[in-house]
Formats: sequence, C-alpha cells, structure tokens
Amino acid sequence: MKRAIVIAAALVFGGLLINAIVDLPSSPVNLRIAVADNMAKSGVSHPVTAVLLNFRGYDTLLEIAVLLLALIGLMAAGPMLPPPPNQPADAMLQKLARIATPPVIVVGGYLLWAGAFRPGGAFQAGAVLAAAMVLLHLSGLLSAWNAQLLPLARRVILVGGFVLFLCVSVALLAAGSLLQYPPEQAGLLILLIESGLTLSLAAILAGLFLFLSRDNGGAP
Amino acid sequence: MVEPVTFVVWLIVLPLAWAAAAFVTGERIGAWLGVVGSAIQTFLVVWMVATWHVAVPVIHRVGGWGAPLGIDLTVDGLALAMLLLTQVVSLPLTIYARSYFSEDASKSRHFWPLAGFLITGLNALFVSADLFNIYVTLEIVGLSAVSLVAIGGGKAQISAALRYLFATLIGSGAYLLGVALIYGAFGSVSLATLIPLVGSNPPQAFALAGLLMLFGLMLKTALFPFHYWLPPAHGGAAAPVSALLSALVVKASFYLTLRLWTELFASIADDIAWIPALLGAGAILWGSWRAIQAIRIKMLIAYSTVAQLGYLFLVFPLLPGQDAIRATVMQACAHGAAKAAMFAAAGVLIKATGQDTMAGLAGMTGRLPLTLFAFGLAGMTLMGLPPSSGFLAKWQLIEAGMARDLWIIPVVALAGGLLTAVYIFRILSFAFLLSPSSVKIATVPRVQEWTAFALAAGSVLLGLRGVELMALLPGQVP
Amino acid sequence: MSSELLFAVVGALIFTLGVAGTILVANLLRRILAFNLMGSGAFLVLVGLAQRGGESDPVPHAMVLTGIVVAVAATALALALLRKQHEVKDSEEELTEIDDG
Amino acid sequence: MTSGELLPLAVFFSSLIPGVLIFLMPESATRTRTTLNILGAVVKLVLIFILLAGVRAGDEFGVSFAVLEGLELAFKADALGLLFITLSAVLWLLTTLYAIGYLEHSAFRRRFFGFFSLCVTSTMGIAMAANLFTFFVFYELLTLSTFPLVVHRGTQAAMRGGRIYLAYTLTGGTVLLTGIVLVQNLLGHTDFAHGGVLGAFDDSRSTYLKAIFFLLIAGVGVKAAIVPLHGWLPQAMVAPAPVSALLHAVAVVKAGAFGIVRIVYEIYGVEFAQSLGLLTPLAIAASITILWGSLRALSQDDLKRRLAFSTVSQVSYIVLGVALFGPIGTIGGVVHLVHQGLMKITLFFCAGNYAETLGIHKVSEMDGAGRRMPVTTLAFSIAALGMMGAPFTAGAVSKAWLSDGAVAANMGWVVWVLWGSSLLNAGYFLPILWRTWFRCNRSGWHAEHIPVAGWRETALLLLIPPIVTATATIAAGIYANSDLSPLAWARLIASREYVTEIVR
Amino acid sequence: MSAALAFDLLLSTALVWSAWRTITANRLDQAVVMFIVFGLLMTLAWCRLRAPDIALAEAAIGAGLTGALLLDALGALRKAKTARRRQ
Repeated sequence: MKRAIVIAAALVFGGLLINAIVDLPSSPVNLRIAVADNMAKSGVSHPVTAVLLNFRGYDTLLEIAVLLLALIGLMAAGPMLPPPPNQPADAMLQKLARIATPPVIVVGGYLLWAGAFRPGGAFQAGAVLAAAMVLLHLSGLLSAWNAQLLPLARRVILVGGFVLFLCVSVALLAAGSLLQYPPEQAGLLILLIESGLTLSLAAILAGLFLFLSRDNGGAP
Repeated sequence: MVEPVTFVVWLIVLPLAWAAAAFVTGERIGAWLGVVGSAIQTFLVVWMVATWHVAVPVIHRVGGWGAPLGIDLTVDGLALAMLLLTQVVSLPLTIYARSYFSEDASKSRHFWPLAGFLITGLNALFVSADLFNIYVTLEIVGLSAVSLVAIGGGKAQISAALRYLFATLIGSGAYLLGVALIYGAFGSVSLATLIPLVGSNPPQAFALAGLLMLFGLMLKTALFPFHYWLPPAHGGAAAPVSALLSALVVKASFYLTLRLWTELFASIADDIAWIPALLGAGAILWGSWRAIQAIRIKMLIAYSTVAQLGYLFLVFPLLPGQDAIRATVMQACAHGAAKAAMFAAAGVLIKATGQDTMAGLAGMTGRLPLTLFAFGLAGMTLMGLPPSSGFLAKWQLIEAGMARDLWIIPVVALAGGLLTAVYIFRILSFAFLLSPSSVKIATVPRVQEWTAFALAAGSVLLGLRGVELMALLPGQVP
Repeated sequence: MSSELLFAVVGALIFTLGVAGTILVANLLRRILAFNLMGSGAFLVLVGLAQRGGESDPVPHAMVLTGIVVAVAATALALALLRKQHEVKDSEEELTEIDDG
Repeated sequence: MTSGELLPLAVFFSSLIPGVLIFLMPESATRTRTTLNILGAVVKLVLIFILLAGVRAGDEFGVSFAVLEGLELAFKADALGLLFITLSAVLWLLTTLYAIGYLEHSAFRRRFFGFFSLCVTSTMGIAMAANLFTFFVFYELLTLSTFPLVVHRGTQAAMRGGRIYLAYTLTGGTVLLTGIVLVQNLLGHTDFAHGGVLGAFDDSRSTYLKAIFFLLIAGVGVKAAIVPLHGWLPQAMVAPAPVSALLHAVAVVKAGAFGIVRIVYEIYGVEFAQSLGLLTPLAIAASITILWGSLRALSQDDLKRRLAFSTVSQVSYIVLGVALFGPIGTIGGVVHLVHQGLMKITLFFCAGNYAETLGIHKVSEMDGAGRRMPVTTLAFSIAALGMMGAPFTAGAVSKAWLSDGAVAANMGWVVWVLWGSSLLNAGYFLPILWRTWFRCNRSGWHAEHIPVAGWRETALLLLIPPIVTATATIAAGIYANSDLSPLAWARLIASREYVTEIVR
Repeated sequence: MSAALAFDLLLSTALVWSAWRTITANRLDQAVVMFIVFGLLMTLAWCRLRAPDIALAEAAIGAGLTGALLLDALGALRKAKTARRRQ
C-alpha cells in the first residue's frame, strides 16, 4: 500500500520536475561574465579554482568543517573494534602498492600545482593521496587507525590544513572582510591554503576509511 | 567608531577555532576552550544587540566580491535575535556540559569539537544570504547534531542517530535540488539578487523549488507529521546534547523556513499558508497527547518539543505581519531557554535518581529543590503562564490572531497551553509525592543545578521585560 | 533538446529514484546508496540546467565539488553509525523502548 | 523614584524578599525563617498604614513598567485595593503565627513558608493591579504558588485535590485570558478606572460586550467559587489547616471576588453594567450560590468540608453586594470582603485546633469539645454566630447593609435570599455549638496530641490567632460606625465609585 | 541526430539503468557494485558536461573512496552476520 502511494507520488513528482526543467526560460543572471571579469584579480587562471578558493572560498572553508566534523562524529560513534589481526597480506599486492605509491604521490603533487591554471586542485590531489593510503592499507603496509588513541601529530595533520585556511581568512579580515585576498598575493595565498588542504584532506579522506577498516589486507 | 555588528563574522570564526583547537588539545583543555569561547561570543552578541540601531540590514561581503559573484552575510534584527538566543542559551549549556561530562572522557573528547561546529553552523546559518551557502551550513548543523546524538554510543542513541541522519539527509537533499532549480532558473543563489528577480509569475521550476526547500526545512524542523525522528533523538541523547538540539537546532531550520517564506517565496506562500498552520495545530495536539502518555521524563520533554514547535507554525497565515513575526520570535526564544533548562534539569534528576522514569521523582522537591524549581519555572514558560516569555508569546499570538479575526489560532494556542499544563504538572506532582527517606540519591554538582536554574529564570525574566528583544524587530505595520 | 538539458532530465529521474528508494528501502545500506543517488541527481540538475545554454559555467562546478565532499562525509558517518549499530545489536544495554509518534 | 511609586513596590517586596530568602535558607534554619516571616509581615503592616493614611488624604500611589510595546505591568494602591491589602496583610501575620505553631516538627517547612510568602505576594499584586493584564499575571501566579501548599502533605489524596484545583483554576484562567485579550483588542489597553472604561461603546456592540463580561466573570468566578464553578473548593480541603484558612478566608476566593468587583466597577463601570442589564443575572448567580452552598453544608459531617461549603455560600455575599446597583449594596458587599475573612479564618483556625489537639475532624466527634477547649470553642461560636448574622457581630453589619442595598436597588427578593441563607447557616452551625457546649463526650479523646497546660488548652501559637480574629469579629460589629472600621473604609470606596451621595 | 547526442542518450540510459539496479538489485553486494558502476558513469557524464574537475573528484571520491567505504562496510557487516550465526 505504502509502496504504491510512494511510487505514484514519485511518478507525479518526477513528471512535474522534468516538465519544470524542460520549459525553463534562459536565466536573467549570468555569472560566467562576472567570473571572467574578475579572473585577473582572483590570483589563479583556472575559473573553478577561482570560484572554489576565492569567490566562494567561504563555502569551501565551511565544507572542510563538514568533512572534519563528520570524521570526528565517525570517531565518536564508530565501532570500538579490537586491534587488527596481523595476518600476512598478499605479497603481490604489496609489491604493487610499493611500486604504485611514489607515482601516485607525484600525481597528487601535480594535481595540486595544476589546480592554479587547469583542472585539478586540493580536492583531487587530496583524494588521490588518500586513495594511495587506502591502497597501502589494503596491502597491509599501513595499519588502520584507532579512533580511541590518536597521536597528537596525526590530530594536528587532520586539522592543520583547515586551521591554516581559517587563519589566512581571518588574517585577511584586516583588508575589510573575511577571505579578502589582496590581488597581488592572492595566487600565493591560495597555493599555500591548497597545499595545506591537500595534506589534511588526504588524511581526513583516508581517515574516513582507516578509522573504520579492520580487515587488514585480507581479501574481502 | 565601527559598528559592533560588523564583528558578526567572529561569531562564526570563534567557534570554528575552538572546535578545531578542542579536537587537538583533548577534553580537559577543550572544555575550557568551549566555555571561554562561548563566553566571548555571548559578550559580542550582547554588545551587538545593545548597540543595534540601524533599520537596514548590515551586509558583510565575504572576500569583498559581493553577491552574486561572492557570498554575502546579512545581519538584520531577526538574525540578531536568533544569534542572541543561540549564544545566550549555549553559554550556560557549555558550563553545564563541562561538569556533566567531567567523569567520562571518552564522550567529552568528541563533545567539544562537535559542539563548536554545531554553534558555528547555527551562527553561519542565521546570517547567510546565499542559498547554497545555507545548504552547507545546514549540513554542518545536521551532521554535527547527529554525531552529538551518537556520542552516547548506546544502542538507543545509535539507532536514534541513524534515524535522525536519514531525516536530515532527505531534508537537505530536497533543499539542494531546490537550490539547483533556482540557480537554473535565475542563474544566481544570492537572496539579495533573487528577490527582485522573482516577478509576478515566476517559472514553474521556482514554485517547485520553493516546495522542495520548504518541505526539506520542515522535515528538519520536525514539524508534525515529519517529527518521527525527533523524540528518539532528543529523548535519547545525553542531557546537554538534548538541550542544544531542542533549544537551538530545530529553531535554525524554522528560522530559514520563516525567512524564505516571507522573503523569497512570498509570491507563492500566501495560497498555502494554511498548511503549516494546520500541521502546527496537529503538532500541538499530537505532541502534547504523546507527552501526556510518556513514561520517561526525557521522552516527555522531547514530545513537548514536538508540540511547542507547533506554535511556531501557527502564525503562518498571519505572515508577513510584523506582529506575527514578533509573536513567533518570542515563542522561539521562550521555548529555547525553557527547553534547554528543562533538559538540563532532567539530566540532573536522572543522574541523581539513577533512572529516567517519573516514578523515580518521588520526594525530589525535598531532595533537589533548586532543580525542581528550575523545572517548574521552565514548565511555566512552556504552559504560557504569566509572567513568562511563553506568556508574552502566547499573548502576542492571540492578539495577532484576533486582529485578523482568525479565531482558530487563539483557540488552538489556549487549548495547547492547557494540554501542556497537564503533562508539566504530571511530572511535578510525582516530585511532590512523599518518598521513603531510605531512598538514596547520587550527589550532582551544584553547578549543573544552577545552570539549569539560570536558563529557567532567564526564560521567565524575559517575560517581565520583552521590550528590548522585540525592539530588534521592525515596528508595527500600520 | 541539448545534451546538457538531457543530463538535467536524467538527474531529475535519478533524484526521484533516490527519494523513492530512501523512503521505500528497508535495508539501511541500500538507503545510504539511495541517498547518494539523490545527491548525484541534484548535482546533474544543477550543472545540466546551468549549462543548458551550451557554455560551461564554473560556479556550479565548484558547488558540485563542495557537494560531493559533503556527500562523502555524510556517507562515511552513516556507514560508521550503521556498523556501530550492528556491533551493539546483540549486547542488551539500555533497552530501546523509544517510541516514535 | 518618588515615594508614590516606591511605596506600592515596597509593600510588594516586603513579602517577596522574605519568600526568596526562605528558599535560599537551609531547612534547618527554623529560627531565622520565623523571624524573617514575622519581620516581613510587620514591615508590610507598617507600610500599609502609611498608604492608608495617604489614600484617605486622597494621594495617588502607582507605578508601572513596560513589558512590551503598549503592554504595561502597572500597580496602583487605591481605596479598594488597600482594603484587600490590609485584610491580607493582617491575616497573613496571624496565619503565619498559626502555621509556625501548627507545622512545628513537620517536614518541608522551607517549601511551605516560601510558597506561603509568594502566595501573599501574588495577593498583593492582585490587589494593586492597575489593569486587567497585571491582574491576570498575579491571578495565575497565585494559582501556581498555592499548588505546592495544597499538595503539601504529599499523599495521593493531596495530589488528587491538587489536580482538581489546577484543572478548575487553570481552565478558569484561560477563559479569563480570552476575555482580557478581547478587551485589549477593543480598547488597546485594559486599565482599571473609576466608573469603568468600556462605557464609551454604543449599543451596537452590546452583545459583544456582554459576551466578554461573561468570559471575564466566568474566569474569576472559578476562584470566587460561584456555583457551578465551586467544585475545587471542597477538594482543596486536603491542605493543612493554615492553608485552608488562607485559601478560604484571604487569598484565593477573595482574589476571585475582588476580581469581580474590579471588573464590574472599573472595567464596565457599575452604571454601564446596569444599563447593559448585566447586574441582575450576576445577582441571581450569587443568590443561587449562597443557597446551594448552605444546603450542601448542612449534610457534611467532615468539619472542614462543612466550612468549605459555607465559604462557597458566604463569598457570594460579596458578589451579591456588587450586583446590587447603588452605593448601599456596594458597601455591604465590599465590607463583607473583610468581615467574611475575619469570621471564616477564625472558624478554620478553630477547626485546625480541634484536629491538632484532639484529633477531631468530624462534627459527630465534637461532643463536649467545649469543656475541653473552652477558648477555642468560644472563638468558634462567635464566628459561627457572626456567619448567621447575629447582632453585635461583623456578620450583622454586612447583612444589614446588603438587605438595605437590595431594597434600594428594588430587588426585594434578595432580602428573602439573605433570610433563607441565615436560617440555613443556623441550620449547620447551631448543631455544632450544641454538641460542643451542651453534650459531654463519653468515649474520651482517643487521639489527643497536645495536653492541657494551665489555662492553655493547646499550644499558645494556635490559640492567639483565633482569639484575635474572634475579637475583631465582634469589634467590627460593635464599632462599625467609628472612622477606623472596615465599614467606614467601604463607605469611602463607594463614595469614590459613585458620584451620588450615600444616605442611610 | 548527431553522434554526440546519440552517445549522450546511451550514457543517460546507462546512468538511469545503473541507478535503478542499485535500488532494485536483490543482493546487497550487487547493489553496491552497481552503485560503483553508477559512479564511473557519472564521471563520464561530467566529462560530457565539460566539467573535468568534477569528473576527477567523482572518480576519486564519488566512485573510489565511497566505493571502498561501502565494500569495507559490506565486508564488516557480512562478518558480523556470520559471527552472529555461529553463536
């Protein structure tokens, strides 16, 4: 019964939605122009990075906060699992991981640097590094993290990028408002923030996995 | 000299800072950071309110770009009132929580960062004038609230948190699609840009977006019948968390509903204004009914929240009348302070008696008079009895309803007051019963009792002097 | 109909699927999947609709990047809660006689 | 702040501050608590005498605070208010003394005296309220502060009584609030003023105004225990004797009656109420209450319940007086506010003494109590006779003025109601007197708590208050025409409510 | 109709199909796999929408990390279930 109602409702809703989408007049505001006009002042030449770190950098700041708090929530609520059994991991996989990791790190670095002028940036870089860490973990080279006893250093890495970002944006308050980059140093500051974020994002994204994961390399 | 209101961004930066710091330093220092940070925020906001005189909203252009390219933060009287409520309620709660969590580190270690992020999210949400930025703040509030519920770690908390998580995720999903449609329709997500663009007959997508966003927000506000997630979450969490959630979190999404309703979606809102009012009435009756039947103290208080949220929506047919907005803001503040006090008091009672049942309360008026007194005062506010802020809210609501000859609104409000009295006095009469003096109760730090009392007293004192708070909101419409 | 608009429509469909899923599906892991579908659908609508004119628009791109990160955060939290729930399922601490309205 | 503003506040705080301090003190601090109570009561009395002198001389006392834009918490100390204040203050002092004796060695005394003081504070607020809004604030505060007193014993029975009490009073409060907001909606304010404030409206609104009147009176009628809204009063008998005394003689029922006086005289204005034809129905309701209460009292064996029903009947004398158009009736009603208080509190003090000393709760157990407790029984008899309206008592004065008022308002039938009531009073009081004085008890006092000590048949603190009030009952009767009598003050009030000269 | 549009139509169908299967697949692991497939298809879609940044993020985070989390959770849940069976 409920099923039927929901499906019917979904059909109606979907119909309305598509109908609304299809006959939509062109939008009165066009931000592309605004973005293009201000690229020069943004400090980077890649529009998406400009929006992400400069025009709408405030969103990004809060977004990192979301990521961080989700990680903390995960640590708070996550299962209290026993320490992982040190089962011997697949040698082949380990070799692969060993070979793969350095180039992956390079790729990450490249993505970070590339973000300034072409697709890429802290998120992609961080994600790639995180993927590398996950790979290392699955191959048994990197053990899972224990949410209950987390060394200070690791905590610092996790929040470091965020705190750096926060400090920069607050320091720029002097210029009049939060995150108001002076055009000349904008590029440098953004690179600084992004490099910090890359490390922390890598740690956080990997942490989302490493705090929960307990099958130490063993094939699922 | 510079307007204090321009320091509003510190209300977002400070909690972010102490949240991050608390994560690094751990529970002991973290607790102090939380308390001190909240104290500074409270001082700032009180200063802002005291020096607030401008009638036009104050705008902070993040990044200096300005909407629509950048993100604007807008502070007007309404936002300021909510900021005030948030800081003034969270300061005593941080003090309370510091003592409450003192014995088990495993919980408090995560409480402080999460609480910091929660307060950040709330403050950022109140001042944001950018639909997508609001989405991010909603996620901060939602996810930190869910995590806070879960730190109990018990079976009840976890399943409550999951249920809450799915509710809040569906809500923000709907909201996000609404944002997508609006950006598609107008090419901007900045309220300041959008409001003038919404003509007499906006595209269908706009109406659909409105429905989606308002639905999502009502789901997050737990408006009947979308309240199913609230009682387990608020009734199951640790006392300081329940207090934060009931007092502030649900108010945030309500504030957005009100704001979007009166500003962005005014053109489509009038025709459907009776729906939230109807649901609000349903919430009052159903929530009170369930509260009357409840067995556990915190469950009763949680259902009382469901009911009290109903009052907030009763005014919707009266919008955008300023008198209606005043009434609902007063109700929000009254309920915020009172409900925080009530959950704090319940926490003390439960710690003392070691059980979350009414029967356990026998003789408590003799053992914990201060806490019971706090509970009684908070109850007085919820019942809307004078002299309390709840009464002023009810008075304004009734007046506004009568001014427009919408009799049903006063009738529901008054009936709700009586129903509230039934469950409040149900608890109190348990507490007045004589108990065999053999019953041993655990000792609870006085600071917890006093913070609960301070919140309750605040909710009553506001009822003796509501002028300043109401002065934040625009004057009577002629 | 331009391919951008096509993707917007697909996004609408996927969102609807996701909503129906989150409501109907009982299994919590599936619900998490369904919720992710909702998100992806919304993102498609956002970008597809914004670019229905044909030219690419960086602003929604940035928004979607933000959205993806938020989504993964929410998913991880949900999975953590889910696993914790399985863990405590048997241990009979505090009976959950929590009643919902 | 001028003294004109300060004095009312001082009267107000003279019981609020002790109340708060008592809550802050530990349970064990008995002596400090006692001193604080008595100090507060005495200070209040002094302040009140200053006020009395001032008001008699025609000074204005008042102060107000804005709660919201256009909504004020306003106090004024006028002749009518002061009558109530004085009564409450005097009886508060006596009841406090009595309670100290009565509750010796019992638990939760801090809570009791704390709320006791808050209760009196609310009474002060009601008496000094300068508008309906303020009146309502303290009217509800009174309900809240009396609840803990009603359920003080903490038994299931007490809880039941408390629940019924709340059910009635809170519902009444809601009805009253509705009426008040309607007035606010109509006028933009709810201020009290001699001669009323609603008089300005023409006939087109008359039905509306009648409806509001009904709401207001029904709202306060609950506390005034007008039939059929009186159900809570007998139930509230579960409270300890001092509470019953206070509830019945001073605070609660009087708050209701006083509210009716304010509404009729200072919201509607008695002339306007008459022109709307509202007074006759009120008189009828009062008469029914008077007779019904007395009838029910006849059949009660439990002494306190009998007294409770007698209260139901007696309080409506005040309402009746208000409903009799013309100054004479007004004087009769207003003066009965005081007289009934004196007599009724005496009766409850005595009932308490019987219960505490000999464990007597029922009329049927009272045989020979007069021999064992002559002083108490004498006081009881004086008050009872006063209730019947016997000569040389306060009761006689009230009844005389009321029946004259009835004639003056040419409502002859009211005189018959008064006579009937007097007969019924005799019907339920004389048997008690007969039993106590002229029958001797055979079984002996099975539950005697307090032994005789010299002339003192019971604890001194239990004995003094009834003696004082009984004496006052007689004094108010004999010296009715002196300038200091309640009657003189009632004349003053009436002379300010009516322009017409008072001739009798 | 151009080849590009044809490809887009194909991709769209695949997207909707994989989404549908994600919800309706009768085995949990199938559902998860279908979801990962959906993620990869999304990556394609982002490329078609000239959004390479999103494509990268989707591949790394949307499909990659989320997929890993889901598979890991799946494994854990299965272990828990078998463990409970044993008791």
